[in-house]
Amino acid sequence: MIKFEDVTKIYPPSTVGLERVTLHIEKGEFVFLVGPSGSGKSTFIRLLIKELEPDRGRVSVGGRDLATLRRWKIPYLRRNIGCVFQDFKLLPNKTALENVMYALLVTGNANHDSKKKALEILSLVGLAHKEDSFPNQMSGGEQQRVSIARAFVNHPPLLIADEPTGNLDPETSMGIMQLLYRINKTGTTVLMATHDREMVDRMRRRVIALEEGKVVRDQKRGGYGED
Amino acid sequence: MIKFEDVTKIYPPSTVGLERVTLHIEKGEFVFLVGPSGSGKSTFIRLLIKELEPDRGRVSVGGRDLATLRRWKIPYLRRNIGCVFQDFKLLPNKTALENVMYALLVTGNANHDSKKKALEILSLVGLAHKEDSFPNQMSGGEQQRVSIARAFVNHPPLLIADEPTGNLDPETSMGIMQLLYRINKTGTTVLMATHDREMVDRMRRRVIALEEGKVVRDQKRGGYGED
Amino acid sequence: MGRISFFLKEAFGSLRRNYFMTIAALVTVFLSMVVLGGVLVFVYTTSALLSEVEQKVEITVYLKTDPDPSQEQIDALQAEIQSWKEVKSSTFVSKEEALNRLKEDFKENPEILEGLTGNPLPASFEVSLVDPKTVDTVAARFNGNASVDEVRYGKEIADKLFTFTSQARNFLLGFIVLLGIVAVLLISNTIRLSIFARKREVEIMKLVGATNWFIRWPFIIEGVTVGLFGAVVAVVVVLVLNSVLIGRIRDSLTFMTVPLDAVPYVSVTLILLAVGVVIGAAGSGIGLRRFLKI
Amino acid sequence: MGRISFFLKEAFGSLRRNYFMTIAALVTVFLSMVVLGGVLVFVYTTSALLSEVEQKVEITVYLKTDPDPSQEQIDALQAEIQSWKEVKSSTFVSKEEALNRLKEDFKENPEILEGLTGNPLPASFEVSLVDPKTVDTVAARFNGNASVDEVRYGKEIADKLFTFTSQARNFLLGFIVLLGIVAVLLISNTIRLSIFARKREVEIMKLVGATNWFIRWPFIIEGVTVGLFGAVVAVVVVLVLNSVLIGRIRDSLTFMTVPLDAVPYVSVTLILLAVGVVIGAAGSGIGLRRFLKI
Ligand SMILES: Nc1ncnc2c1ncn2[C@@H]1O[C@H](COP(=O)(O)OP(=O)(O)OP(=O)(O)O)[C@@H](O)[C@H]1O
Ligand SMILES: Nc1ncnc2c1ncn2[C@@H]1O[C@H](COP(=O)(O)OP(=O)(O)OP(=O)(O)O)[C@@H](O)[C@H]1O
Ligand SMILES: [Mg+2]
Ligand SMILES: [Mg+2]
Repeated sequence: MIKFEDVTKIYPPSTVGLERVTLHIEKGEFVFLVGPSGSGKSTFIRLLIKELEPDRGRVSVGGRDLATLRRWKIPYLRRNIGCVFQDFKLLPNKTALENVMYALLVTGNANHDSKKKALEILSLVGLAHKEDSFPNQMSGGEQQRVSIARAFVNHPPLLIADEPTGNLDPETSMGIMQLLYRINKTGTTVLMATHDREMVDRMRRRVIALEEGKVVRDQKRGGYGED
Repeated sequence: MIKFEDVTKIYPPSTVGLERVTLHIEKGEFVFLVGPSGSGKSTFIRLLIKELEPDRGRVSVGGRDLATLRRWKIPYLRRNIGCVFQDFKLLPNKTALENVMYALLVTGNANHDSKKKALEILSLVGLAHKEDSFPNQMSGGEQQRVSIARAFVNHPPLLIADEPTGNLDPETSMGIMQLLYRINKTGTTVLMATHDREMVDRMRRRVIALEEGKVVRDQKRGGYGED
Repeated sequence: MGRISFFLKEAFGSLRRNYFMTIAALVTVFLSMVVLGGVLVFVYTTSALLSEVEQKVEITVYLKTDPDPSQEQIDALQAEIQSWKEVKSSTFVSKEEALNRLKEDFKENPEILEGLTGNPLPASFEVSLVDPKTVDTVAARFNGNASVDEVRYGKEIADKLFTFTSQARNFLLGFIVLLGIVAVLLISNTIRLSIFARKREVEIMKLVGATNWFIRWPFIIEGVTVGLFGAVVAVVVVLVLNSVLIGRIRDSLTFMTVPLDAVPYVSVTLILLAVGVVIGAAGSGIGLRRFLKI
Repeated sequence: MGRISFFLKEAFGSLRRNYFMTIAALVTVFLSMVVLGGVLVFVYTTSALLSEVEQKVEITVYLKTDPDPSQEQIDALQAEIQSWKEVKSSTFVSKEEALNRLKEDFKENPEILEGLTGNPLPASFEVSLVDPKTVDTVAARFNGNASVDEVRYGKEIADKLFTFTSQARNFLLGFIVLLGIVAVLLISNTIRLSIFARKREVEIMKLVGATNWFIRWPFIIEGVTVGLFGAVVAVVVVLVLNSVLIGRIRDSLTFMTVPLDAVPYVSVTLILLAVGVVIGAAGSGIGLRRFLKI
């Protein structure tokens, strides 16, 4: 599903984002991406949706080399990757419901149940009562859950989440994790950057640890820290 | 230091932010504010810096009733409250260093060592090397730490932090907590909204738990969940 | 929900929610258009006045006096003159009428004409032209005509006048073009500024998989709406102001026929509306470009 | 670091970092100012032309003919006329000169004047005035003068002309005022838009304890800089264009003295600069207000 081959990303002038990262994530895997603050987790994710271009090496998603992907095809790539952004990236002038629906509408084949679908997903993350709230009328955790709902709603084959529980209490986090787990069970590949030690330790899934842009650990059934 | 008397805040039209909250925080205390997402933690904090006005009841800080505080005196109140915002609130057109210095400069009596002071605080949160980076050139955790540095730099008598470790790995979080602990030791009152169960359970300080805007628990030496 | 209705809903929702920027853009469009429209009207009116002045250029054709031409010759000449398509009208001034005019001129000092015996004045044709610029050509046609003694049309004055009016017209045209460019720049500038304020929004749309056109359409509809609406209000203001002002000016200008119908309302309206719509659409489309690159 | 130097550093840093908005604001200021300045120059020039036309109003004072006044009487009258402060100049036209002019007029038909014996024409004074509007008063002074037969100054034409010129002046003044308002609105509109884009920034500043004036000063300095700079460039463009255009127009307008010095460069410059600075400062200050309320 995801293939990084010797990928290096340097932010000008010389900040290392990622350095010589080579890894492979199979379809259907559930992967935690961990590492201290500033270790390159978000950079990894931004390369996957071609928000950034690598300086060296090759990134491919679903068998497609992103370097050779034509500009006009990028939106189609992104529709197949649900992404929860670390800073939520909600549209400020749209309500919770409209934000979630937007991800359905961009595909063009949105039909009459797109609203129903979006509402379903919003209840799933516990925000049915906030459908008409604008982002600046919601708490941090609520915004984060809208971002999660938007990433899910399309049932994309690849789901990426950048610290999706950073603003959530443990109980709500658990709920979200169970949701991710169920989604993964249906065959969706899930990649999640997180700092939640408890969660990683409990799930015992593949853990990729970054440090200063380099992969320092890649464990099939790992914990947050070294075992 | 902080006194809430029967404070209610309703967001129009009818969302409960806080409901009939009465509590008292002494000078020098270290208080955790916990509760599920959307329970009113940020609302509590926004009332303290008079970003919001309560619909009913009285909020006072340092013996001063905020309702009677004249508009032009609000900046002076805020200078005495260091605040780490949940969404960081960094100035996008200023570097990390400039953001931290800004909190010194607003007081007007900034002198030549304001730059030195700001740099010191930045190293304290592990960001000495990022002094010239703009917010959009930093990782989520780095931005959060700049926000923390800015809140500290004035040595305010009251320090408020709204989920200051949501985007930080456990190690860095621990560092920040130790910093807050040391600051509290020097007499500064610290109020921290958080979802970090591990941290709350380990520190064993006063815990105020909110739920749907109401105080449901106020324990002298509590843990994240009910004991 | 069809695509078009979605885009329309998006556009109007956004105009409402970003009402501050909508108003700012509307104000800019309106003001630029009022100035542009006002000047258009002014130029049209002035240009009509210039034509009026040019119409004063007439050819006076003096007939021979010794002997005077016969009535047949006069009729033949008149018929010929009126057959020329350059000629708007021609008036025959008989010898008697010429004398009467002279007497009128000297009614304060009739002594001067006392000694006059007979009528030494020639008859003449006063020829006015459809296009005064053809004066040279028309005048030349009388050369060698047996009944014609002399052709006068103030060649020097006419030439100077035409240089002046053509310069004035060039100047006015230049002014309009310049002002048109200014209006276009001002409006597109404002539209781009208001798009700039929504830069983040556009980037987010791209990141969740919207194609460029999916993002662009609502913005273009917004631009067109603002451009059209601002232009409509401006047209109304300009035309109302114009009819009020023209009325007043006409009252004070009794010695000159001010051509009230000189302003082609329809074309002024169309020009303003077209500028509004095109700049609205283009401003949005082009303003977006840099933010769509993500 | 002193306060003022901090504010200056803030302002210029921000102008640089928000270069897109800086350029947009500069363009708006520049364009509005060029139009305003261009029209100012146009109005000054036109107004000077109107004065030129008004100067053509002269009083012709015909002296009695039967008998003609003596040389002493003429001298006395001339002295008196020239002593009036309203009078710019007066020319004496003797009987002989009057006859010569008449002969010149009729050189094509000398027959008309053939019968003339003696010189029936009156001598006259042609009086031009400092301020043509005083024509009524001055003309009235000749009433009852023993040597004067008749005073003519085309009262009707003069009155009409003055109504026209004063209407035209009012119109031009109205145009300038309107355009001034438009320029002010356009500029402050753009400045407010660019502040709007920085709304969040301002709110953050307030939340970390900045006073309103601490936030305001850098914005005001930015506004003044943009206003001043845009105005300076506009002034240069307007004055250069003006001197080029005036040269061309003068060449084509040989029958009328175009007053090249009519445009008071200094006051045009000062007006534009003042408008730029004031609107820049006020636009920033007022635009901020709503975001400072937090
Ligand atoms: N746009 C940018 N320009 C320059 N440097 C950047 C930029 N974005 C990120 N960086 C730097 O690249 C490094 C990796 O950043 P990244 O955002 O990938 O970290 P992260 O692992 O997501 O951290 P966190 O857990 O704090 O979110 C950091 O040192 C950061 O400062
Ligand atoms: N500006 C607003 N307008 C309307 N409702 C609001 C607004 N801000 C917050 N709310 C609502 O008030 C409630 C309390 O919000 P608050 O931000 O205080 O929660 P919180 O405890 O900080 O949550 P989190 O842990 O997710 O940050 C939530 O239901 C939220 O949706
Ligand atoms: Mg990150
Ligand atoms: Mg909160």
